[in-house]
Amino acid sequence: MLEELGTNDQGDMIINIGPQHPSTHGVLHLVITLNGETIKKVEPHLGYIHRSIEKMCESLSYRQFIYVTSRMDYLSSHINNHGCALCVEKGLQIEIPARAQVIRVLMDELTRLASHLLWWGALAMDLGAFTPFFYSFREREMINELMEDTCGARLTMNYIVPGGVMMDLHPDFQRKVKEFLRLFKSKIHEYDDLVTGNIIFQNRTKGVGYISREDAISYGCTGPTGRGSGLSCDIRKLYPYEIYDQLQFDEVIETGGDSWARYKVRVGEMVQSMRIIEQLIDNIPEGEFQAKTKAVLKLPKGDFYTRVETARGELGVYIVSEGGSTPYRIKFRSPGFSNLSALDHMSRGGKIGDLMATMGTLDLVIPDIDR
Amino acid sequence: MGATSLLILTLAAIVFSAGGILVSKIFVKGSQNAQKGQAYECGVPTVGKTWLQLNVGYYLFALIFLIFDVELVFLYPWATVVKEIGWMAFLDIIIFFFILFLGFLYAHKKGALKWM
Amino acid sequence: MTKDELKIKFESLQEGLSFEEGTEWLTINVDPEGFRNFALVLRNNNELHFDYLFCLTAVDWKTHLSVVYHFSSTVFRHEVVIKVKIEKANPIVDTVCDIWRTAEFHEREAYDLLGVEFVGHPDLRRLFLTPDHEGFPLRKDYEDPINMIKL
Amino acid sequence: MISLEGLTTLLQTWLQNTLGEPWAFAAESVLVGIAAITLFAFLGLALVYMERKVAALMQIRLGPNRVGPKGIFQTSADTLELVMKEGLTADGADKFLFNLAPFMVMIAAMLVLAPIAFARNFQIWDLSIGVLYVAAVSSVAVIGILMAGWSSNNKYSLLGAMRSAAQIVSYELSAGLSILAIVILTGSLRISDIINSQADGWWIIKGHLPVLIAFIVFLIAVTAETNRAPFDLAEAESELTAGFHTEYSGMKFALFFLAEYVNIFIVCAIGATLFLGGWMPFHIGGWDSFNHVMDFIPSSLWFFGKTMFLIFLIMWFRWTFPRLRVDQLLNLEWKYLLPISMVNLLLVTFMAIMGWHL
Amino acid sequence: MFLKEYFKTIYLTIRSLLKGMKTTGYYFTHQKEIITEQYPEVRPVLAERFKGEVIMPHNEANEHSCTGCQACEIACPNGTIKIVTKNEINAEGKKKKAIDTFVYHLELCTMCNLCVVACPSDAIVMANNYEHSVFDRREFTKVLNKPGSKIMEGIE
Repeated sequence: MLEELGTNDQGDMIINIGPQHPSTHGVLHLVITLNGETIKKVEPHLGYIHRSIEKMCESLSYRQFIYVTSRMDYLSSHINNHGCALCVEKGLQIEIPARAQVIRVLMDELTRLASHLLWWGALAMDLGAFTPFFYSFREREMINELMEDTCGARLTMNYIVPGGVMMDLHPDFQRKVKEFLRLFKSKIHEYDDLVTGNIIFQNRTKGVGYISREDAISYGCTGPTGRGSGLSCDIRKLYPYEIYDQLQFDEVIETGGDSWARYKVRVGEMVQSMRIIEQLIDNIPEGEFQAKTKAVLKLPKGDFYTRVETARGELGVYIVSEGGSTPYRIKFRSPGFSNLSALDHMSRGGKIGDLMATMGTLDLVIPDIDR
Repeated sequence: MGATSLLILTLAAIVFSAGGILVSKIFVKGSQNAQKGQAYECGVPTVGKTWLQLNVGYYLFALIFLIFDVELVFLYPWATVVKEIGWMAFLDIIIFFFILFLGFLYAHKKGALKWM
Repeated sequence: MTKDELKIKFESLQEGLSFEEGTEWLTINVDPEGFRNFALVLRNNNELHFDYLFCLTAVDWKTHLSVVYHFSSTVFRHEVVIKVKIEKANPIVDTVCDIWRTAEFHEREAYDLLGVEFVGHPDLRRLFLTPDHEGFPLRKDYEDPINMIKL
Repeated sequence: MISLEGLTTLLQTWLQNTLGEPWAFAAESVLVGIAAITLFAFLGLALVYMERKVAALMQIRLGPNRVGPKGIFQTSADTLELVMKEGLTADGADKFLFNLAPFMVMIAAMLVLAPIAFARNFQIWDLSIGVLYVAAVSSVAVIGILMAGWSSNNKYSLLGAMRSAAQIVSYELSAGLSILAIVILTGSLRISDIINSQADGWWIIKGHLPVLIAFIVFLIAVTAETNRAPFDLAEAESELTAGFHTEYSGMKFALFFLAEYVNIFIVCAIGATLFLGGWMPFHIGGWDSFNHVMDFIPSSLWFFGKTMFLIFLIMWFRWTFPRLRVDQLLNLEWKYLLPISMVNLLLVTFMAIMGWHL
Repeated sequence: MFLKEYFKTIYLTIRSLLKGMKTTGYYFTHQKEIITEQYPEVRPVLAERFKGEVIMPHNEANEHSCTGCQACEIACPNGTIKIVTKNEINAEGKKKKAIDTFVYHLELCTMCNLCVVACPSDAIVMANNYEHSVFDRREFTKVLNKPGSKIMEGIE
């Protein structure tokens, strides 16, 4: 074992980044092999917060297990819930009321916006600029308050139930969303001035953490990571769910494959999310927010797989049902897990500082990887 | 005050630092356990020795710095008398910088200025 | 290709495939012996071009294990599900991590949690659990008196 | 505000009259020592408080506001906390060097105080090679940092120390070259001469573009030399957790922390002295009545005002920019700052010989 | 050509850096933009739907509307709720199931709202209280029905 020696025969230094490290955003543990400051190998060690959500779900009913999935990718908890609900609904073949669909999509996009805002601040912080973090949190706070108004919680909302959403929208929701959009648009130039246009930031990200399109497919990179490499992988466009096929929005694709491309994809996605919200906010149909469902849900025997686009990429929910009231086996194909597997490939040959930029633009959320 | 001031300032620095450390030594009653003595490596025990052979690239900077800084020291006496000497000093410095620049180019071409 | 077209294509490629009925995507049951060659066909056949392995997992069916692969093509946008049935006593299946790089982590996860041994995997170790952990938590007969709480 | 002007001469005469020559010298020495320590402690508290307030306001926060009015005693409370903390030494560390390093850094910081003119006639030692002395002594600090990083037996510390050594020695060059620009214009290395040469206007105004360029280069170089963001690679917390002082805790850490802020003060004081006239009030050659009004403001106020302005600039950099990567940092020095300051030096020489400066 | 590129880079660099400094400088000088909330003095305004803890509202006559149907207990994913029932004889002399104690484990609760949704008689609701810290964790185990409380008339 080379790790036990602290060095290998070529005199390379083996150093731990994490589990308690300021830039791993949680308890990711990377063992990196350095030659000078050049990275030769990155090996993730996982499992520090593995809670075996898949096993937990096996003993929870189809209504109950959805809330657990909020704790996977806590930054897009609503979208995780959405994926699970869609899978259950696919099994039960329930029609979702139009109002519930619109509400779900609106909340999805707000969640995505909040997640990307946090990512933006955290990335800048990883690269040494502290101030942008506070600016992005100011805007994110507004979204959290919107969520709190309607769902009663800020992060793990548990707003989605099979068949619709748990509660109707708050009466102030539309007004507050419009107010948020107006404020956000007036502040967005600061994002360009502080980070996007900053020459140091550009130099830190351009050409860093490169992954080609072929490798991105092979490594299963999805979401902004895949789209930064020119891979069209937006589930909302490719396999539209809910009302995404009726909406006008662009799939942001950059061909650079480096951290800068991934950065631009995410920033572009923020704009697209705003576009979706703007389209929907005045057109929320009246009607029921929840379809009538039985008290105890029982999925028919078989396999069900749904995919949704979380803020980090493609989330797959795979339910194997034996016909009972609890799932027989659940597998979550989490986007972070596949994206992390490409980290070694991306960061080889770079400096330690590059690793931070690569990790930052992969937007790793550790509970999503560990589940 | 003259050169004695250096002695006084050095003493002041030592008194200040040692005083602070002593005060904290007096006040703090530490406990001892095995974990306290471990080096910090993100919560994982450090394995192996830290004092490795480092890449020679790190030391190249020191060497290049040495060369350039010695040249820089030569410039100080020159700088004080530029205005008195006039154009001759200007010619001197151009020749001096030309040689320095050649050395700089050489170091650059050899890749000595690249970080490892 | 649609599901039916894929089925016809697969039937023309290999005799005696067993298809599962009533599924959203074409589901094929494959034996562990022939799986690797079949996987190579999936990846390299120009009309199939399944270059994207988007989910790899295993299911414990008490009597046996089945490893489930979800493939998709980024060119043709069609999907196929491959299920490989393996014995519980001898859970061996060939690795595909040299064909789809993402399988490297997913196979380690399946090994860690379900005990499926992937032959030819370069680094088949525990991923989430500690190296000295005993048992495979996602198997149905797994018991952990300390950490499992029954509600 | 009591002016510090001439305080030294007054004191000296009074002491000599009352105590006699040898005792007066001893008393003076003690006074200087005490003054230096007080200044150190005060600078540490004040600058850390200022940094936190500046950071807070730029980050739309309030900053410290609980301990004392507007939180001004927050840093004192923090110091107390650091004093009460146990100083740990890692098992594998080289104990002698580990304990020596904070002293080295502190001594280096303290020694640079000697030639700084805080006000008119308020200077510890006006030595004839003042500027060269500053350049020489300020680079001693890097030895302390290297010692700290090397002796900690910690991989992050080692990398941090290596980075910081390469960084400081590189930026030393362009800082030195931009200081030379002023030396050429003044024709003297003595600090008091440099300040007096700015009696009819500060160099940054009199020296036109070349001095402005030298000033900017100086500012960038000293930011890097004091390990401040965006050049804080030696302690880049997102990469090396805390860099060279990862293993330090309690009072020893506090000394590093203090030395960092005192170093900032010193380099800014040097910058203010060289480019902004030190304690010299804002004078415009020929406007005697205007100059006279300016003289009413005490010289110590001018000095500290200018220094604080430069410190504020450096803090502003820190809270705005992302950190450079280590190879980009060296690229900046070797590809941009060094050639520019070399060419700039030629320009200044040319200007000085032609007598184009005012 | 090389020199032109060189100076252009310098110009663009300085411009982009100054832009950033302008933004932070703006906030430095505009203190009205500060968003710090000074928590203990200034209490946050909570959303009315904010999920802080589960409570059981009682009316003036110390009556609640919980029938003891255990729907919430079944709906809860964490075993947060335990209902102990007893048989009560009502005015007409019939035996009727009623709650004895409604035990709520706050330390297990994830505020998922499933119990409130499941409740057929709207006996439990989510309250806004969020300051739950106590010195003894046993205090997290709460009994929601008040002592001596009864079920409201007309609720089945």
